[in-house]
This record gives sequence, structure tokens and C-alpha cells, in this order.
Amino acid sequence: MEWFDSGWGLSLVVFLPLVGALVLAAIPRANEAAMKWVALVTAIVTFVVSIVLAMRFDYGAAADIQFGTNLPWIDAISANYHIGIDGISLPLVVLSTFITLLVVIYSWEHWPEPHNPKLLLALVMILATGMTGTFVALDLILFFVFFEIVLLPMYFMIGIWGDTSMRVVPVVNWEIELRLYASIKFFLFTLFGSAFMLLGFLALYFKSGDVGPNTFDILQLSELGRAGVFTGAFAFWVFAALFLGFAVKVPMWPLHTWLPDAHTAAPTIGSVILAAILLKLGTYGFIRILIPILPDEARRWAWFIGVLAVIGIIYGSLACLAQNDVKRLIAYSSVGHMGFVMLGVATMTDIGINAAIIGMVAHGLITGLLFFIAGSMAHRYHTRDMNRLGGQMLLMPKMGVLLGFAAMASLGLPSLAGFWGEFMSLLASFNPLDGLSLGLFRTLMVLASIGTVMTAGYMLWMLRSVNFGEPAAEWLDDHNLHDVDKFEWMAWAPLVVMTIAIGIYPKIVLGATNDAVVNLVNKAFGG
Amino acid sequence: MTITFSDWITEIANWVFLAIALPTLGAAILVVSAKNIVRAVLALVVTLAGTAALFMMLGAEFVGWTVVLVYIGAVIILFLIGIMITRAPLTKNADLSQPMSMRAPAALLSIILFAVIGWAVVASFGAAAIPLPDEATTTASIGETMFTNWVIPFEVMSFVLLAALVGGIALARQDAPEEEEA
Amino acid sequence: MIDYHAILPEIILGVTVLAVLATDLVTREKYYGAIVGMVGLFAALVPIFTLGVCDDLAFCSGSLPRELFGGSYVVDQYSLVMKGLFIGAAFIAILLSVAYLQSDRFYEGEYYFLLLAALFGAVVMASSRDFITMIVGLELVSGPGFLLAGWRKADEKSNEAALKYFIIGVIAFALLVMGVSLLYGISGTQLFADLAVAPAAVVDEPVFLLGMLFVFLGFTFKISAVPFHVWTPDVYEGSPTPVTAWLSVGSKTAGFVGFLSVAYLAFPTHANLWGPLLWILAIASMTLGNLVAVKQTNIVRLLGYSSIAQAGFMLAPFGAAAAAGADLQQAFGATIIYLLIYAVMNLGAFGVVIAGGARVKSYELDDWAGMWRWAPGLTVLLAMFFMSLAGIPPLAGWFAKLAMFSATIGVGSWWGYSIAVIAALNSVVAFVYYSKVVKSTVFDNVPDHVDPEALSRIELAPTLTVALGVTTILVLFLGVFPGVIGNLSKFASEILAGTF
Amino acid sequence: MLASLTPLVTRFAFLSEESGHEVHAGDGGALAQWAWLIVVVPVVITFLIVFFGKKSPLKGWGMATFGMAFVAVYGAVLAWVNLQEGILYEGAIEIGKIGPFALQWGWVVDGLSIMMYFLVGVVGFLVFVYAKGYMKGDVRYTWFFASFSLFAGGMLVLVSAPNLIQLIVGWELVGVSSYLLIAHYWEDFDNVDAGNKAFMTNKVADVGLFIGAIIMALSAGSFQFSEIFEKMLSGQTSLAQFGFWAGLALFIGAMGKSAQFPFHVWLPDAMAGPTPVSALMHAATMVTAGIYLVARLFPFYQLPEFAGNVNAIIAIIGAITLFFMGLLALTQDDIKKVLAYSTVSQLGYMMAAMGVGAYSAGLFHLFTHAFFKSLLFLGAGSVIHAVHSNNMSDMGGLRKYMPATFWTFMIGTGALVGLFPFAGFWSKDEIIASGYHTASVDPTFAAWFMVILSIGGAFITAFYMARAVSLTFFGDYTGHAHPHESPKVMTLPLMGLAAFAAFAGFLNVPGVTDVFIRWVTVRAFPIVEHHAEGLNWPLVFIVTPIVLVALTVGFWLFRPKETQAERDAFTIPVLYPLFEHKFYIDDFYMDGIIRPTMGPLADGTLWIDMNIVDAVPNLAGGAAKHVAAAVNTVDQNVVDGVFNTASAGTGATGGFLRKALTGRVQQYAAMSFAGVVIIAALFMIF
Amino acid sequence: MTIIQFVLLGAALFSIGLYGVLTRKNAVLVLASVELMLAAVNVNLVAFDVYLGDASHAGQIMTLFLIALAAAEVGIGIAIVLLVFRNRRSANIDELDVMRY
Repeated sequence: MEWFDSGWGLSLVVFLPLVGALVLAAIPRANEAAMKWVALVTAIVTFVVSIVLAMRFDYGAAADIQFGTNLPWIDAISANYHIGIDGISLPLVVLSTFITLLVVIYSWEHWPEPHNPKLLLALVMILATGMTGTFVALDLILFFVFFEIVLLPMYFMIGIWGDTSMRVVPVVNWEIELRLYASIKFFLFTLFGSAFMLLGFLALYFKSGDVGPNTFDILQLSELGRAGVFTGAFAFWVFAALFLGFAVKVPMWPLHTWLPDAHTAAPTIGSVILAAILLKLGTYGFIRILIPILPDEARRWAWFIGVLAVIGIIYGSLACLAQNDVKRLIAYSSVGHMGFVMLGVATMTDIGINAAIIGMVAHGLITGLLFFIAGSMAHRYHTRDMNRLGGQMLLMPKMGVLLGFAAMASLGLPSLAGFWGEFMSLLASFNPLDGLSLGLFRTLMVLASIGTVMTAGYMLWMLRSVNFGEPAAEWLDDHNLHDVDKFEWMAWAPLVVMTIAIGIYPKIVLGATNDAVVNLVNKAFGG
Repeated sequence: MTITFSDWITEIANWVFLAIALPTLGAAILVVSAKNIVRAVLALVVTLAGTAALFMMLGAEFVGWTVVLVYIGAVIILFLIGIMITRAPLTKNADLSQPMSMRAPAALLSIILFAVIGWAVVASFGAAAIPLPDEATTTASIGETMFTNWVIPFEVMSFVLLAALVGGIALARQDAPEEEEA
Repeated sequence: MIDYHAILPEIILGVTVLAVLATDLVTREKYYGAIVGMVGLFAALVPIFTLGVCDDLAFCSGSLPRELFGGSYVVDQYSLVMKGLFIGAAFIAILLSVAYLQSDRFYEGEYYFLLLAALFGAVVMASSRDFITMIVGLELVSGPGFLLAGWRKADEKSNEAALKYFIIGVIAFALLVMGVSLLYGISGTQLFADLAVAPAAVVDEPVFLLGMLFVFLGFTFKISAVPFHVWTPDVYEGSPTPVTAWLSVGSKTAGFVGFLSVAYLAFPTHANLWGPLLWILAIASMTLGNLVAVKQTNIVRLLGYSSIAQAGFMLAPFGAAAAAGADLQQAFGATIIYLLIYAVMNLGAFGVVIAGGARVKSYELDDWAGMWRWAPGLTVLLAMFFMSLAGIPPLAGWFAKLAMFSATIGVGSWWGYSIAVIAALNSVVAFVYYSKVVKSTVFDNVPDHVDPEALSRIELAPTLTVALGVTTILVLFLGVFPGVIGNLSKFASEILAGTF
Repeated sequence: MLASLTPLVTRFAFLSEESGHEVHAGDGGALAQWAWLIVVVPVVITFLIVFFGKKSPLKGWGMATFGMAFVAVYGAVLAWVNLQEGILYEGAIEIGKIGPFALQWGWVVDGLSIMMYFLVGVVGFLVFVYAKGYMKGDVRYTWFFASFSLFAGGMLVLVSAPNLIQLIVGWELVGVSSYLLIAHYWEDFDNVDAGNKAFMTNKVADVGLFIGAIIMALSAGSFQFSEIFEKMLSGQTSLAQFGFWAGLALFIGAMGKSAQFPFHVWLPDAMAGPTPVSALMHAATMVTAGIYLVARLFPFYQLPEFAGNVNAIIAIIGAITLFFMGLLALTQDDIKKVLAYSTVSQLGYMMAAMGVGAYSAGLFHLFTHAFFKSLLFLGAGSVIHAVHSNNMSDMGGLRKYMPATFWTFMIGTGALVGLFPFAGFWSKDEIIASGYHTASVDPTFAAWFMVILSIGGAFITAFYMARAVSLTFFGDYTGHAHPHESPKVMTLPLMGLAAFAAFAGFLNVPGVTDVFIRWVTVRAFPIVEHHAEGLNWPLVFIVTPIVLVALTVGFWLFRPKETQAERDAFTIPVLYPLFEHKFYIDDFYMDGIIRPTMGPLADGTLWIDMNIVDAVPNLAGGAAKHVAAAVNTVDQNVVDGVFNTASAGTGATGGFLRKALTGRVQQYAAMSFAGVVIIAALFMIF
Repeated sequence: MTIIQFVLLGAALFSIGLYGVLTRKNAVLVLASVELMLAAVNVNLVAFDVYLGDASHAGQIMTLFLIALAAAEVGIGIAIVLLVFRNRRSANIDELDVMRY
């Protein structure tokens, strides 16, 4: 297994889906079964390899980079194919392969219109490569490339299979199909952020030349950051650039407005991937790149991140309370949940960052499930308007129960996965990193706790409108409304199980992350 | 080496220069303003002849004669052919120029351009004198340097001319009627 | 003794140009000209390669740079790379032309002759190290360009394009040679190498500055940058599309060769003078090109404005590095990277546009709507090339953008940072119109007057397929392994290694 | 990873001399080590019911009841052993580390938790048995028992918690299962709303719990109660700095669960759930979680140097609750709501007791109240089952039809109002006595306030119970259904509970038996409580007559009359409307907080999001389009534009000039050269 | 003689040529104006050549090249004008506005 541990294993996880995509491209259009099987086998193999990685991972040395390799890639700018995972990336890599597998399973018989399994599956596979690649990259340029690779597939997913209903854009009063509006909005926001992110990366690269060879290597740059190479106005502007790049992706208030549109417009599996993984790329960037490389600047900006995060929590919750569209509601809830993740990050403590990571994983599982369910519901009802729904427990009891479960998990019910991230973020913000304003962060803690109340509020409100009561007459004889089917069960049950498992035994995640995070924080902020 | 105005005014060559340059300029103005198209083209001949005369005055005889031969002998003919074929109105008050609203800014632009170049030239060269050549530049010396340093452009020049010729013919030629297409 | 090895590519090309003309005279099958031309191009690549690796070859002696004709003609690493690029671009352009020319009544033999002649001019430009050679080479690129733009003889748009292109071209040319004459007057030399070491007394003269300014502005015509960009959309739209492809890549790159040579070989020590100029031109070009492109509804016009914007991106490193007085080698390398990648992706984009246009007989985006339905493969390629132009990884374009940003940021002063930020914003705007094409072809529905059934039955011409295949593979390969391009540009910029 | 699952077992020999009671405790041996089964069995059973319940012969009831029986038996055995030798044991497994904090699941076996195990087990078992009859034929019979079992599991998770995290987990599990059970009949939105109300009220209070737990854990450096107390007592904590806030915040959490004013609003509405739910959750267990929390943290609350004045606040809140919420029971027609307000009131007693430092008295009342209140609820359920209505106006005269229910109900009533010798007499009396003791030792406002309101509360309790009993069991039957005695499966649990209600009080007769005190003071930390050494005879002679008077007045006022209307006619002008509107507190929440939040605030946020926050990108997009159009125009038509403007200025007709001015190439050229000239001029100048 | 008198003459011719290019309607006259601009450059070059006493006569040689180039350009230009004329029956460049947006 020498070969496996020295980079190949990780490369397999990253590039197998791409191979799958290529194979898919070669399959004739008519042969749908072959496409499904290819995608499924690819997803399974990738998942299994990632599990093997998780099993071979040395948890005792979770702070170290493992399974890595560092090969020359672009000599001209000394960018390398430097990959590797530590305890921080491992859960996210596994989450990516896991969600990809479930998405493929779910798609088996749930094809959005227009029917084109080949392209859809290929896009999912490309997305998988981009997502896992981002989590394993240890070179800024490699990171950037993977970070951007996910854009196009998602753009196409929203644009081709998205919601075709018309949307009137407020303020400027354009009337445009939602999918078109959402897809371009998604792309432009992210591109806007990542363009500046790239500038920041380059600035770091050149600055690193002051004390040695220029490098894009995240680990080396972290060393330099700790050594205080990046300071002053330089650090400020670089931080601002990177912040913009990551904050758009998270998304942090007020850069979040692409999210509700993208989520609402995207087909089910697109929403799932978007919510479950893509949003994590931004927060991961904060943890992997911003804090280690620019620790002092991160400390200086912490209050700002914290304030935005809490605004996101409160604001997202309030926006949810006013929603009548199930998917939009879940989308806004993501803004709130990612707010908790960012609050954890903003504290810059080991607890906070651990909370952020477990929050990310939990949000991936739970919101993924919610979007799956919302998608299936929309598929059956042909509407997402909560005012028209109701009595789902009578129409589709199993769907109702799952929705209830997911909602409970989402509102942070203790003993389910979502609790840990939320609670630990609050915990961390009581005692943020030395030097941060205690008063501010404690205020934020209280406000964020109030956010949890509102989260419960809208989730219960949604359950009330969707699940309970007597169904409206229009649904009574609707033959579309069959309960959860085989493939849905196969795709959702693992999410339910994992949500419970992590809720009961958070060590599944924390066991990997804690040492790595403690190490990271110690290095960045000197213990 | 600079010269003063009194030096300048007393140098006979300068009077020759003026005698050539002023008509040249006048003809040039005529080229861009004449209302008769043929007259404008003929004014171009005068202008070019003026430059050729200046070249000879400067001892660049080969260049001067080349101007005469190539321009006056060939290019002008091309112009005239062009005029004839395009059946440009040969009458005096033909509508050859844009209206005033276009001409005024164009004139302004030209004057500013002249001012900019002129200012720069004066600022840089001042009253530097041009040494009158003792003897005319020989064709041989030009040929020698050309074929030691500029063989490539010379060869390339032939391709330019060939391309202009072949391309010009292909483009300007009346297409054969449909039956040529086999 | 002339170093014949050094000018062997030129000799082969010259013979090829004549051979194509001769072939046209003796055959009735007009595409033979294309075949002869392509064979000649391949043949010309051989000495370019052997020159590059001469020291490693047993039978070869002599190392780069090879100076000929008193330093007015130099074969060095940079010129070899650019020549390779020109030949490759011409090769693709010919492939794009074959089916297009056969689709209507065109003069084919003369077409190939002119295209190859233009290529010849570009190749000569790459090696010219004085203004005379440069100008003659430039004219050999331009002249056939003027003619080819009007090659759709019966089409008024094409006529108009040719005339517009010609008129703007000649006045820009006049400006350029005016600048050259002023430079000559103040410095007494036409040689870049001599200009580079012109004494301060000369350099400080206003005439020197004005001459330099005129030269640079004259070149902006070829690269379609501000202020001589105005012809671009009309000419792109009116010309036969393969010609547009050549203009947007071959001719534009020739302009950049002029820029690069003049800027880095003739005036490297006066960078503080031309730097701000190019800085302004870069910003103006990218901003204007991108903003106007957003409004375009014709795909070729859109590519025209895109071409203006891309020229702005390419100028950015020049301007930033020079204005800030930073190391020019990196900016030089970045521009070469950009040129190489731009050539590949833009040719690919035009290939797709030609292939699509051959079916719908229109370049209006509205008619292309829903192309996905009737030509899925082509649409994927279209999306790929346009996204590559937009600079989205993992398509090659990202590396070009990266190199550009890298060179500007690497300057390390506000000249660099500000233009990098402006370029970043511009790349976001650029995405708007590139994605507009993708949106229209992929997301929209087929308009009523288009019959997808009929269109989907039309086959792609084999030459087009080859051209698309080559560019596709390159765009993907270079996107994933941009190191190749990086190394090429490093090789090319070796000539500047000791300069500063 | 699996290796870390090995339990981290810790024993505490830490006992303080200051403890009011000599505690001799062993570690309980295998009995305590396996006590985690108490928690796990009901949870596992929940899942079994969910997956296999419908296919099992008893449709899930069997499994659920087995679980409760197991808990009851295990609890009883533990209680017995505890009584004999005392058990102090704490086991835990690590489930992760987060920074310096270890997260653990664990189980505490000490006097307090054993009491709760026993209580949950016994009451739960009896209620489950009862529910078999009560829920018969329900559409969601299996689902009901799954939720019920989950609830019991959650409650046990809560009471077994050795750390704050597990406590929170149990706390919320209880909350969510109560939501499920309250909204059991979710076809009707009223029930759903009741469930939501319960959940949301608790969630609001949980903010306090969360923040309190966070402050406490971070100040002490651990979530473990034992470590927190240890550090507290050895002075190695910064808790003193934040103690008041931690204590207050945690108490706010407790207020939510235990329905203390002003968080009491959810409990009466929660009567929307089936009656067994009310009996188990809203009488015996869930609502006592808050009391339990305060009791669990009693070592903290008892120390003013840490907790500051929180004690006084607890006492005052408890007193307010016990008195004023009791008043609300007076006007209710729904028998369950009468009992619900009564529960709120009794919880006030317990909380007040905790506030005045009467640890064991409060717990004792919790213990007895669990029996008699669930008895009353089940009795009410039996009645409701018979008359198919919750309203006392549909009842009357049921004494004749349902003797078993009647007599057990009467025992429950006796216990509730505190009549000798029923359980309530002993426990309530001890609370009042302890309060008086505290007040006399340390005469604070809070203590006296509590004592006086407690006595007043006793009057009110008796008064509304007299009303309820009279309206329900006396007079003529006014309903429409045919009342009948409930089946054995329902009456037997009633009798079982009646036995407890009657005799549980003897566990702790001041000066005679101290079984209960010995029981619950088996804690690893010193409990310095205030309690009377013997029966406080003067107080007995004050309270008991008051109760008797209240009963008499109550019966007289609500005695059987000719018509129902006459019976209902009794009102007190100002107070009754106030009571009927529940002091307008619910209305205030609804109109003052919830509606504005969900209405204007939420809508406003969404509006802002779409029209202001999103306006920036949208406007940028719009502006980009316009700028693009403008630049396009300039780029293509600038000369036209200039001349058109000029021509407009000079009065020439635009159309003519436009036609004359379309020399596009020259415009292009002019633009280009204009650029050249401008640039050249600029560079010449600079 | 001074050098500036020649260069100023060149500049004047250049500017006049530019004016012609911008204002002449007839395409042939536009071409003629372009010739003026190029002739101006020639004047400069020859004058500078003499002024500098350039032994390699680079100025004169460039003039020769420019003359040839100008001839080629005129050839191309006339060809294009003829082409336009054939389709539109007019050689006026101000009527070129098919592509207007």
C-alpha cells in the first residue's frame, strides 16, 4: 500500500470521477443504463477509496499532512501538484464522495427535465473532482483551479435543468427565467470573489519571494505567515481579497443573495451538492488558507467576520420566516447555518474552528437531506408554495416523517449532528481568542442564540404548513403523490443514519479534526 | 551646429527650398480640398514632384528619381484609372468632401497634430543645420548597404508587391458568370 | 556567408507561397493549394525545431541568438517561439478555410496564397530587429489582410469591411512610419539594438518620445487596441469568418510581436516613458471592449469586442511592469503565455463559430439559440472555448489570465495592483458576454424558424473537425498542464535574461 | 477509533464534612456500572417500535411498557440499595474532544438521579399501562408509543447526565418528544400550534440554558458537574466572576421546562395532547426537569459567593408562579387546564423551595406531586374518556357512574390540596416550613414573599380543586355521551398511583422518618440545605385550616345548582376577566412578539434582502447594461453624437445632418486620431 | 538650411494628408490623401538621412521601401475601391454603413 499512501490514493479520489465523466462521454446517448452504472460504479469506488483513506489515516498524527505528494506541475510559476490531507480535510473529503454517491443513487430514477442523464451525470462527476480536489490541494494555484472547476458544472446544472418559472428581479424590474437569472448570478458572484482571491494568492506568492524562493505552497506560506512575513497594509489588502473570495462562496451576509436564487432554481441534485459541499469550499478556505497564512490579520478582522456571521444568522432566519417557498426557505436557512460556522471561525479558537468543521459536515448532511426532500416534494406537488401544501403526513407519511426529522436536525436538535456545530460556536464565542473583544463576542453569542430560537421558529412553521393539518382538496386525488420510493430511501437513509451517528458520536468528525485544529490554532496564534 | 536666422535668410539653398516647398504645400492643400477630382489627383502629382525635387536638392538622387518613376509614372496612373472606372463625377462642383461639420473638427485635429509634431521637432532640433552633401548619394552605395543589411525586407517587398498584384486582380476582377463553376 | 540554417524557415515559406500560387495555376482542384500550403508549413516547422535544439543535435552547430545582416535580422528563442505560433495559427486557419471556401464561390488558390503570404510577413516580423524589416514584414501581414477581408466579393458587408480595414490600416501605418522617421531622425539608427543603448541626451528629446508614441500607437491598429480598435467589430463581422479567425490571431499576434520587439528590444531602458502609455491603453482597451461586448447580439462582433478586451489584458503586464520600472522579463513572458493560449482558444472559438455558421447561415445569437438541441457536441466545444476565453479553469484560458495577473501583481507597485484589480473586475464583466453565448446556445429554446431536425443532419467538414480536434485537445491539455506553455515562454524570454 | 470507546470510569470519594447529612456511600458495584441500561433500553426500544412496532403483536405497547417496567424495577432496586448503603457512581465514555474539552456520554448514579429513575420508571410504567386503554383505537397508536418511549428515554438521558452537554441533549429530546406528543392530533392546527408553542417557549428559555452552560463550562473548564463542583469548591475557577449570570441563565432554562412565570404559557396549551401525555410529561417528569436542573446544580446555587442572589430570584419567581398561576386555574372550564395550571402552581412550589434552599423539601414535593398529579390527570383522562369532552360543563355527577375514578381522584385531590395524611400534606408543609425557617434565620424579602404566597397558594389550590371536583363529580350529569367506568387497564394504574399518592408522604415525616432526605442527599457534593428538623406545628395549624376553609368555600360556591348557568354565574368582576385572559400574557406574546417578528420584521427583512442588499448586484448588473449601452453608443456613434448635438444647437435639422454625417470610416479614423492627439498632447505636457 | 524646415514641411504634409483622409468622400481621394501622409514621412526620412550623414543610408533605403509599399497599398486600395464600386455603384466611403449597431 506504499503507492496508495504516497499520493496515489488521494489522487484516485480526486480524479476517478473525472475518469468516470470521460467514460460517460463515450457512452452512446441511447444507452442510459450503462451511463447510470458507470456513474454509480465510479461513485462507489471513489467513496470506497475515500473510506480506505479514512481507515488508513493515522488519527494519532491528525495534525500532519498524510497521503500527500508534491510533484512539479507548472515550473514557470513554481506551482506544484501538492496534495495531502490532515484531520481538517479528511471529513470534508469523505463528505464529498459520500454526497456524490448519494446524488448518483438518487438520480437513478429522478431525472429533471430536459432528460439528459449523460450530461447530468458527467457534470456531477466533474463537480466531485472539483470538490474533493479543493479539499486536498495544498498549493494555492491548485486550490484555485479546483475551486473554479466546480463553477461550470453548477452553472450548467442550474441553467439547463433549473426552474423555468419567471422571476421579476426587484429594483431593476427585469423579467427573466429564474434558471437564467440564478445561473449567471451564481457564477458572477463567485467569479467576482475568486478573481480577487487569485490576486491575493499572487500577492502572497510574490511577497514570499522576499524571504526565499517564491512559493504557492500553502504549508510554506503558513510557516511564513507565522514568522510574520505578511504584515501591515500588504496583509490587510491580501486579507481583503481572499476574504472576498471565500465570503462569497460561504456565503456571508451581504454577499449571500446568489444563494437563494441558485438553490431555488437548481435541480434537486444541484441544490444538494451546492448546499452540502460547495458552500464548504469557502469556509474551508478560511480555515486552511486565511487563518494560517495571515494570522495577525485574521485576528484583526475577527470581529468583522463575527458580526457578519451573526447578521447572517439573524437575517437569514428572519428571511426564512417570511418565506412561502420551501426551497427558498431552506436556502435562507443555509445562510443562517453558515453564519454559525463562520461565527466559530471568527472566534479563532480551537473550539470555534472545530465547531466550524463539524458544523460544515453536519450542514452538509442535513441540508443535503432537506434539499433532497424538498426536491422530491416539488417534483410530486409541482409547487413549492407552502400556502398550497399541507397535510403531508396524511398524503405521504414517510416523506413527512423524514422532513420532520431533517427539520429537527436542521434546527440543531441535540443528539443530532447539527447541534454540535451550533452549540460549540456559541461556546467558542464566549471566550474568543485572546485580544478579541470579549464584550462584542459575548453579545454575538447571545444574538446567535436568539438566532437558534428563530431557526426553530421557521422550521416548525414549515412543518406546520407542509406536514400537518388536512391536505387541501387539490392533492387528495393526485396520483403523483406516492410516498418515498426505493431510490429515495437508498439516497436518504445514509444521511439520516449519519446525522444520528454524528449526533451521538461526534468523534466521527472530531476524532480527526481536533488535533489538527489545535495544532493549527497553536501555530497561527502561538498557543 | 546651429544657424541663425540671418544665416538662413542669406543662404541661397533656402530660397530654393521655399520655392519648392511652398508650391508643394499648396498642391497638397489642393489635393484635400479641390472640388474637381482630376484636379486633386493632378495636385498630388505636383506635391510628389515637389518632394522629389527636395530629395534631389538633398542629394538623394536615386530616391528622387524613384519617386518620379514610381509615383508619377505608375501610381498616378492607377489613381486616374480608379477615377475613371468608378465613374467619379468629373465636374467642378462635385460633392467630394464631407460637410463643414466634419471638416472643422478634422481641420482642428490636423492643426493640433501639426502643432504637436512641430513643437516637438523645434524643441528637439532647434536650428540645427543640415550639412549640404558634398556629393549626391550614389546608387551604388545605396545598393551596397541595402544588400548587406536589408536583403530580407527587399525579398519580402517582392512578396508584398506580388501579393498586392495577385490579390488586387483577384479582388477587382469581374467574376466570371456562373458557368465557370464546374 | 549567410547563415542559411537560420533563415531556412523563411526560405521554405517563401517557396511554399510561390508553390501555392503555382499550384493554383496548374490544377483545377483548388484545395490542392491548401494541401501544398500545409505541407510547406510542416516543412517550415522542422528548421524551427532544429534551430531551437541545435546545440543538442549532432549535425548542427551554432547557438542562439543568430544575428544576420548586421543585426537587423535575428533568430533567437523568442522569434522561434513566435514563428512556431504563427505557423500553427496559419495551419489552423487554413483548416478552417477549406470547407468555408468550398461552400461558396471563392477564389481559392489566391486565398491560400494571400494567407500564406501574410504568414510569411508575420514570420519575418518575428525576427526583424530593425524598423525597416519590421515595417516591410508588417505590410506583408496587412496587405493580404486588407484583400482577404473583402474576399466575399458579392457581399456588401465584406466590401465594407475591406475598405474600412484598409483605410484605418493605412493611416495607422502612416502614423507608425512617421514615428519611425522621427526616431530615426533623433537617434540616427533603425536598429533596435542601437536604440536600446541610445544616450540619455537623445532619449530626453521630445521628438524621441513622440516617435516612440507614434510607433506604439501605430501598432495598436494590428492588435486592435485603443485607439485604433474601431475597425475591429465591423471587419470581424464583414470578413469571411476564417479570415476573421486569422486576423484575430495571426495578424493580432504579429502586432504583438511588433509591440514586444519594439518595447523590449528597442526601448527597454525607456520603459518609464512607454509604460504609462501602455498602462492607459490596456485599461482603456479591456474596459471598452468588455463593456461594449455585453451589448452585442452577433457572435462574430462579440468576438471582435472580446478581441479588443483581450488585447487590453495582454497589454496589462507591459504597462504595469514598465511603468513601475520592474523586471520586464516576467511581463514579457506573461504576454507570450497569453498570446500562445489566446491563439489556441480563439482559433477554437472561431472554428466552432464557422462550423455553427455553416449550418444556421447566420451569426446572430438569436438564431443560434438552442444549438444544444441540434449540435450537442459542437455546443460543448463552443462552451468550452468561450469559457476558456473567460478564463475559467481547467480550460487553458485560466493560465493566460493567471500569467497576466501574476505579471501585474508581481510588479509590486500601484501601477500593477491597480491594473490587476481593474483587470479582475473586467474579467467578471467579460464572463457576462461569454456566458451570454453559452446561455443562448445551451439554455435557450430553438427559435421557430430554425429546424433542428434538418440542422442536426448536416455533417461537420473533416478539415473543421481536425481543426476543432487540435484546438480542443490543446485547450484541455494546456489547461491542465500549463507548464508546457510556461516553459515555452521561459525559453522565449531567455533573450531578456541578461538585459536588465 | 473504536478503541476509544472503552469507558472512562471515575469514582468519587470526595465527600464533605459540612454536609448536613452523614453520607455513607459505596460505588454501587455492578448495579451502578450497568445503570446505563436504564437510559439505553427505552431509546433502543423507541427505534424498535419505529421499525417493527406495527408488525409486533402488541403494536409497540408491549415493548414500550417493558422498557418502563425495566426502568421501574432497576430504579427500585437502585433506590433500595441506595437507601441501604448509598451509591455514588459516575461512568462515562468519551465521544470526542473539542479543544481542551472532552465530550462524554455518561451516567450518574447518586441519590438524586436514582430518585428520578425510580419516579420515571414507576409513573411511566403506570401511565403506559393506562395508555393502552386510553389510546385504544387511536390512528397512530404505535407512533404514540414510539414517541412516548423516546420521551422517557430523553428524560432518562437528562437525569442521568453527568455533564451539561448530556443534560442539554436530554433536555431537548424531551422537548422534541413533547412537541410530537402534544401535536399528536396534528390534523387540527390548534394542536400543532400548541406543540409549536411548547417547543418555541422552551427554545426561548433554552437560550438561557445554552448560555448558562457555556459560561459555566468555560469558567470551570469542563462540562462535568463533578469537575465544575470540585473546581468551585477548591477555588480554581473563574466561575465566581460569572457565577451570577451562569446561574441566572441556567435558571431561565429551568423556567422554560418547568413552566415558571413568564414561561408558563405553553403548559396549559400542551393539554392538547392525549391525557397520558399530560400525566407523564406535564405532571410527573418533563416539567420537573427544571427543578431537577436546579437540584443538580444545588451545590452551586447554595453558594452565594458563586451564584450571588440567584437564589432569591428563584424563590420569587417560584412564588409568583405558585400563586398567580394557581389563580388562573379558577376560571378554566377544561378540566385538564385546571390541572395544568395547578401543575404550574405546584412547580412554583418546588422552585420556590429550591430558592429558599430547601433542597430535599423541593424534591420531595416533586416526588409526591409526580404521583398525585399524574393520578389526577389520569383520572381526568378517565372522565374525558367517558364523556368525550374536556369541559367540566359537559360533566357533573360522575361520582355515580365512575366510582373507581371518583375515589382515586379524591385521593389525588386530597394529596394536592395537602390534606393530612396524604402525600401532599407532608411535602407541601415541609416546603412552607423550610421557607419559614429560612425567613426566620435570614429574613430577606424573597423568603418572606415566598412564605406568604405559599400559604396563599395553598388556599387557592384547595379552592380550585373544590370547584373542579364539584363540577365534575357532583350535581347532575350535563353531557351528551353515556358515561361509564373505564376498563381495568385504566383503573388499575389509577389505583396504583392512588396508593403512592396516599402513602408516599410517609417517606419523610419530619422527625419520624428521613428516608427521602437520606435518599436524595447522597450526592458527591455537600448539600447545605435549610430544612426544619421537625414538624412545624404552628404552620400546620395555620395551613390546614386555610385549606379546609378553601375547600368548604369552594364546594359551597360551586355546589350543585338547578342549572349549569347558575353554577357558572359566580364571577368576581375585575379578576375574572383578568384570569380568563390569563393576565393577557399569552396575548402579549402573540401580538407583541410573535406576530411582529413573523410579520413586519420577517417580511421587512426579506424585502430588504430583495430590494436593498440584492439591489447592489442587480443595480450593478443594470448599470453595467446601461454603461455598456452608453459606451457602445459612444464607441459607435460618438461623432454622430457630437455633431447631432452641435447641429441641434445651431438649429440645423438633425435628420438632414445625420444623413450627411454617416461617413463611418472617417468617424472611426477621426476618433482614433483624436485619441492619438490627446495621448500625444498628454505625454508632451507631462 | 536647417533640419526643421524639412521636418516641418513633413509634418504639414502629414497633417494635410490626415485632413484629407478624414474629410474626403471619394475613396480615391482618400487614397490620395494617404499618399500625402506617406510622402511626408519620406521627406522626413531623406532629410534626416542627410542631416545625420548616415553612412548606411538607412533613411533613404527606408524611403525606397516606403515608396514601394505605398505603391502596393495604392494597388490594393484601388482594387478594394473597385470592388466596392462594383457592388454599390459608388465609390463614396460615407455610404458604408451596412454594419451599424
